[in-house]
Amino acid sequence: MLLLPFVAVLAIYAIASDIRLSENPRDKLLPAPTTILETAQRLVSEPDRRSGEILFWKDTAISLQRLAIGVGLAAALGLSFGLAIGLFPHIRATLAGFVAVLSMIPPLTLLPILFIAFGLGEISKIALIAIGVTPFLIRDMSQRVLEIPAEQIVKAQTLGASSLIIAIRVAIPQILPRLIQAVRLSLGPAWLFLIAAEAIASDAGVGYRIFLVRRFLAMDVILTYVVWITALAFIMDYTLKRLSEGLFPWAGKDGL
Amino acid sequence: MLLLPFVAVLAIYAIASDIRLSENPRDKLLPAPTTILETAQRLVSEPDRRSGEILFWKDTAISLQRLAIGVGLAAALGLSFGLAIGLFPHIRATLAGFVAVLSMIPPLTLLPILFIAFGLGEISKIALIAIGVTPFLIRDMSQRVLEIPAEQIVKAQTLGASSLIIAIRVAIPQILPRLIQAVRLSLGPAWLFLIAAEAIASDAGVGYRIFLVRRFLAMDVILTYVVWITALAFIMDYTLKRLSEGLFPWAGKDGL
Amino acid sequence: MSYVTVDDIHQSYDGRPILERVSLTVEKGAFVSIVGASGCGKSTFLRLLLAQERPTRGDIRIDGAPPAQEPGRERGVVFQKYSVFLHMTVCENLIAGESFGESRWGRFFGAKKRAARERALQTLERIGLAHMADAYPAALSGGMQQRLAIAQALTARPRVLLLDEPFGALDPGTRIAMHDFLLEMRQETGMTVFMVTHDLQEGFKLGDRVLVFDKPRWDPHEPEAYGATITYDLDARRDNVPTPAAPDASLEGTHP
Amino acid sequence: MSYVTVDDIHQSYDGRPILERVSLTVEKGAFVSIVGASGCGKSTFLRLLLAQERPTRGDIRIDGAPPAQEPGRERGVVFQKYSVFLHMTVCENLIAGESFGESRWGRFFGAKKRAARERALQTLERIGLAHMADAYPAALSGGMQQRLAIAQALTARPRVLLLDEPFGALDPGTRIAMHDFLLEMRQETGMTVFMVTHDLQEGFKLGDRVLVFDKPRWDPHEPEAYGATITYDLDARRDNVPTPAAPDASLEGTHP
Amino acid sequence: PAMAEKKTEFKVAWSIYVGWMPWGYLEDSGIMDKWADKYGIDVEIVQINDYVESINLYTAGEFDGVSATNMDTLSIPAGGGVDTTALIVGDFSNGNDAVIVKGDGGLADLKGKSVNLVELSVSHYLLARALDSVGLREADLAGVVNTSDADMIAAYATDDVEAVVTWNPLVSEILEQPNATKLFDSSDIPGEIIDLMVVNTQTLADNPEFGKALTGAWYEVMALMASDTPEGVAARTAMGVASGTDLAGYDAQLASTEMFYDPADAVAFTQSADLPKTMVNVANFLFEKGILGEGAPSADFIGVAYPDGSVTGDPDNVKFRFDPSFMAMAADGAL
Ligand SMILES: Nc1ncnc2c1ncn2[C@@H]1O[C@H](COP(=O)(O)OP(=O)(O)OP(=O)(O)O)[C@@H](O)[C@H]1O
Ligand SMILES: Nc1ncnc2c1ncn2[C@@H]1O[C@H](COP(=O)(O)OP(=O)(O)OP(=O)(O)O)[C@@H](O)[C@H]1O
Ligand SMILES: [Mg+2]
Ligand SMILES: [Mg+2]
Repeated sequence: MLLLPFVAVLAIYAIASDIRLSENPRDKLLPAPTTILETAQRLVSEPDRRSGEILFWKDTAISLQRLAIGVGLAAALGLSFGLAIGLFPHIRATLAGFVAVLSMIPPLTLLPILFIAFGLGEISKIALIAIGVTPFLIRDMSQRVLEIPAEQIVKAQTLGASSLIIAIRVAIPQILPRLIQAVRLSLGPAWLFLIAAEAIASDAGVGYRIFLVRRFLAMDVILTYVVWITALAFIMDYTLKRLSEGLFPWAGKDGL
Repeated sequence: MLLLPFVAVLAIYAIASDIRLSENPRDKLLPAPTTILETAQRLVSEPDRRSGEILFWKDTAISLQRLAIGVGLAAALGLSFGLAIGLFPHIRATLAGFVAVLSMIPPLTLLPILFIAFGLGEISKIALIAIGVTPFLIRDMSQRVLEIPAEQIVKAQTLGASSLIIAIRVAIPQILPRLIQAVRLSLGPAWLFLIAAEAIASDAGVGYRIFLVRRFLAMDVILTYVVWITALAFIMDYTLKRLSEGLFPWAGKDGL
Repeated sequence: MSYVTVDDIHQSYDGRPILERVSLTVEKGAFVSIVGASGCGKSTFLRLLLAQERPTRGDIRIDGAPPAQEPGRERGVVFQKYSVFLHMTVCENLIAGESFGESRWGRFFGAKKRAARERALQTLERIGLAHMADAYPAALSGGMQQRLAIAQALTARPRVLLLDEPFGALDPGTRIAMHDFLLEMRQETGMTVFMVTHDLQEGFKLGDRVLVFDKPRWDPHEPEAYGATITYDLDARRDNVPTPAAPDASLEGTHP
Repeated sequence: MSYVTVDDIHQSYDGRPILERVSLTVEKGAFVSIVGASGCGKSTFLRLLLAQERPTRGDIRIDGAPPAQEPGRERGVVFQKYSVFLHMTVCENLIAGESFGESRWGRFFGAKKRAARERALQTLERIGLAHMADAYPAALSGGMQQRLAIAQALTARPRVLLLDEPFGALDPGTRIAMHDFLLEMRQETGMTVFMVTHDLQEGFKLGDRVLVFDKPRWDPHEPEAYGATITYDLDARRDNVPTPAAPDASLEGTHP
Repeated sequence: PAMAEKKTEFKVAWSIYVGWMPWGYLEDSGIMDKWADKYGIDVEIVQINDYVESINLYTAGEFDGVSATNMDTLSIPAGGGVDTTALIVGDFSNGNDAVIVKGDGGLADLKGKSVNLVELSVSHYLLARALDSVGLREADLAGVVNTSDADMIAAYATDDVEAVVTWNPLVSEILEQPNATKLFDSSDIPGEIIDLMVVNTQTLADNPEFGKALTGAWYEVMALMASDTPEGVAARTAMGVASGTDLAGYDAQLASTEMFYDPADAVAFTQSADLPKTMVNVANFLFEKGILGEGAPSADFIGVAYPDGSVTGDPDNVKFRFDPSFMAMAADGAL
């Protein structure tokens, strides 16, 4: 049952690929599944002629590191600002509009400015990921904080809780599962920004590789990387879900 | 209070621009605010020499139309699949994993396939927006449906409600405010995908224009467009918020 | 002529037995009051009758039909934490009691709609909520919400009505008025009622039978080792002569 | 020596007056029972005492201090829809009653933590929840949650305790045990108690004074035109002789 | 499927580059329509913002022709098995592509520096040729950093960048920076970076009118551009504006572009003996970089056919053909 839609997609791809290949046996757009498998095998095992490294793993390691730092940073910012905006009406009045506007700026259009601010190195890539997903996380977190029933906050106040204690003992525990959920939802955009960042100025990483081989429409390589990215992202997603269920047994089950 | 962060950002920009311009008066990266204003004035009023149209308004109209259709489509898909996945355990078992995986595929890496599948016209641009934000909406919606207290569903069942009625009279009304919220959160990514689609193959639209002038680093034009996009997105965001508050008085206030 | 047959059911949560060997037969139209210590499993028993949960062992049949898989129109319920639909006004909540079961789209139109509203307003008059007809439940006091929940359940005219401490949040005057309302509706529809209450007087006043739930076996070192069952089955019509129930045998209804 | 002074407060929602000209003085350590019809404004009055809401007119002082801006440790509360922290276990909920007010981080460590847990387990034993110490509240029955909420509020030892139908979901036996627990704690801490109840017997048993809320003026054509006030202020110690309250004058406490 | 496919509607793609601006002008001015009408067909010229994407789309069959360099034609469509013919040889870069370093120095000083460029593009080829000329190899550099052309100017402005290889109009923009020094440009390897209009060989064979219309229209504009009549100036001005500069800027870029305004020159260039040498060079470069498809067994695995019938590479796998016959018709006034 679970696999049904996957099998369907695979079948559609195989058929479409077959049709194109029967017209032009060297068509590169939709390589045959077997070609992709061969390419994948080669990519994960053959070292690069120049450097002797297996580029696939190198790319993966570098990209994952960038992603982890970027998303981690975004999650920390999202949680802190989300809490501040959700809990304190004063901060909400000052920042809410600003964050809403900020979240609407398409960061990719301002790349030149980001380069000047963060250089061309690792920082700019991490910054792009963080800038890309932080506004979403802040908005989602502050919304979730606002959804905490007023009674819970009042109850904590009557027990003598300071704002700090309300934040760390009532609000944070209750929105942590939401934060994990929100991080899961933003994994897709985070990869997107990572790939965009790596496509622009880089010498390694999955996004770099994809945009490089785009130069000769090596869809077999691209598809291998895309499947790999998707698998990685899904594993992260699944791990976070299980983590959330393990850490927060009191919270309802996550749906997807 | 509300304007404070905006003023701060503007001030920082003005200072940074001034420093760069004093070093190199022909610096294009951070044009002086006055230059941007002049450019903006020219853009919104001067007709194009070739076509006689004012490109700024033409770009805006075309992009907004694409965005509206793309986001509308995504919202409709997000609502229907979200409901189906949230309400029916069978569908959840079949589709949940698939949607989770789907949401992790970075659509921008598959652009060549998308262009072949949807052509180079309007459809591909709308499709990219829809493909980009639908998985997020489906996941968010299904999660929200799952968060509807079990008692509400049981209560409806005891009143004799069929699945259809539970969906349209209990689940939909309760998640519509959430849908609007989710759509607001996905406006940012939607613009991103629109710009990406327009950047590659188009002859009008704000994304097209930005990428056209990016080659010669006409930051005054880019910044005008970015500010305009941000303003438009923010207006949409605000309108949706007010709409939600007006339509669903029983729902708590939206935070941001 | 047994209508509701409970056949040797057992229920446990996380391995802890809550209910043990509960058997019961109830005649059509009987009014069964249920009393017992806090936490002994009364609400659990109602949830099983409602088919919201399935017992670990044994089964429950209504009118000889196979055990229900999920709640449906033949069973109405008022939960202990009374809940109504927060997104519908008071009047709409009441109309939902009719329209969910009778209309294809869960909503009346035209003349039918007007008639239903008329009836709803009459009921609201009766339960003292007419002046709040167009308010949302969030603006109701606890007791008002409870009255609304009762009226909503009654409006659907279920064949079996399950009430979990329905009058707990009402002052004595209002409570008596609601008693009358309930008895009248029961007279009219001949429904079978199960009511959990902590007010023995109320249990005997309204009920034909009063069931007492308690743990028949008790291990002082391990208070949770055994579950509760029906320890007394009192005929409320025969001047309260306690007749110990035979927990292992299915009880014949004592109602004439 | 008045401790709580309520000075001519009015409260209305959406322009509808709920409370009118309520004045009251209560001595330190008094136990005030509040009764009244469903929806007359008892919970509203408690919310005002709690400083969760501010009255439309008039003010409430405790110990001569200026009117509180928000709930704090000196006022404890058990809400009508009893609520505890769903993300903490039963034991943690109880410990929070101490640690929120006493520890900088809202959490005890080391020996203090062990001592607090010891005390909490004793209390849980007392209220019959010891076997559920490490369960989450979602696994508690309604009455169990209510007991936990009461114990949590008492653990914080507030100077003024506000109880909204605290024993409503308890069977008679458990109820009496909880009465004893409450009276003992009151003895120990000398706190001032306001308790809303629908059980007159209970009100007179526990209270030094019984306040009756009702509408002094009544327009049959417009039942909502006027708000409620204190119509009787009974001394529960002098064998229930009703003394009509003078709504306009501040009442001297009748406690000796 | 060697079935002749007659059709009347054709689509060609182009992207912004100094030598390809006439394609946009062709569409806007109606000259293309005029020629298409003459041959009873319909030709749509579509601008694609992203150069690589335009070639990819052509390779995938979305277009019947595309503006591309000789190198990219060899690697993408020809490498992808799409038999492609160079219908029009428009120009070769004669200074349009350049290696630029921050500060002073010579080519030899590139050693140990990192270079930002669009990897696997003509810039990369130019860098390889430049390093060759001083006996260096890419391995001697600190590395090459793939940098999108759209971001090249902004990237150059950051401190991380030491040297860049790029093309016009970016070159002139960057050279305006006070510290930029040009070390090497395409005028040092004239005729090796060739800008073409390539079309699908099968489509061309089945529909010669398509080739005739395109070629005829192209050389009408060439004549217009070459003239200093008001019409010619107006055309160049329009092209300049469309590429984001003005007449002066565009003329400056044209100066470093060897445009074949006269079809006869283009025919002569195509027939010259240097072309096969260049293509072998390019093929070797591509193979070295692994661009000729991951499965390519050797540098000469794709065949390139020349006007005289000679072939470099594998004669059984000819996928790239230089065919000057349509340009010759233009030169003869036979269109
Ligand atoms: N948030 C609100 N908005 C509007 N009206 C409200 C709101 N809260 C309470 N009310 C109204 O105020 C009145 C008093 O409510 P309150 O909850 O104080 O009643 P109560 O005396 O506690 O009743 P009960 O015994 O049923 O709990 C009710 O008529 C209710 O409709
Ligand atoms: N979801 C659950 N998971 C684990 N245990 C549960 C769950 N629901 C109920 N229980 C346990 O089952 C027992 C019976 O609960 P139930 O709600 O039926 O009691 P009750 O008789 O209705 O009590 P009350 O009068 O307090 O409402 C309790 O001990 C409770 O802890
Ligand atoms: Mg219960
Ligand atoms: Mg109340």
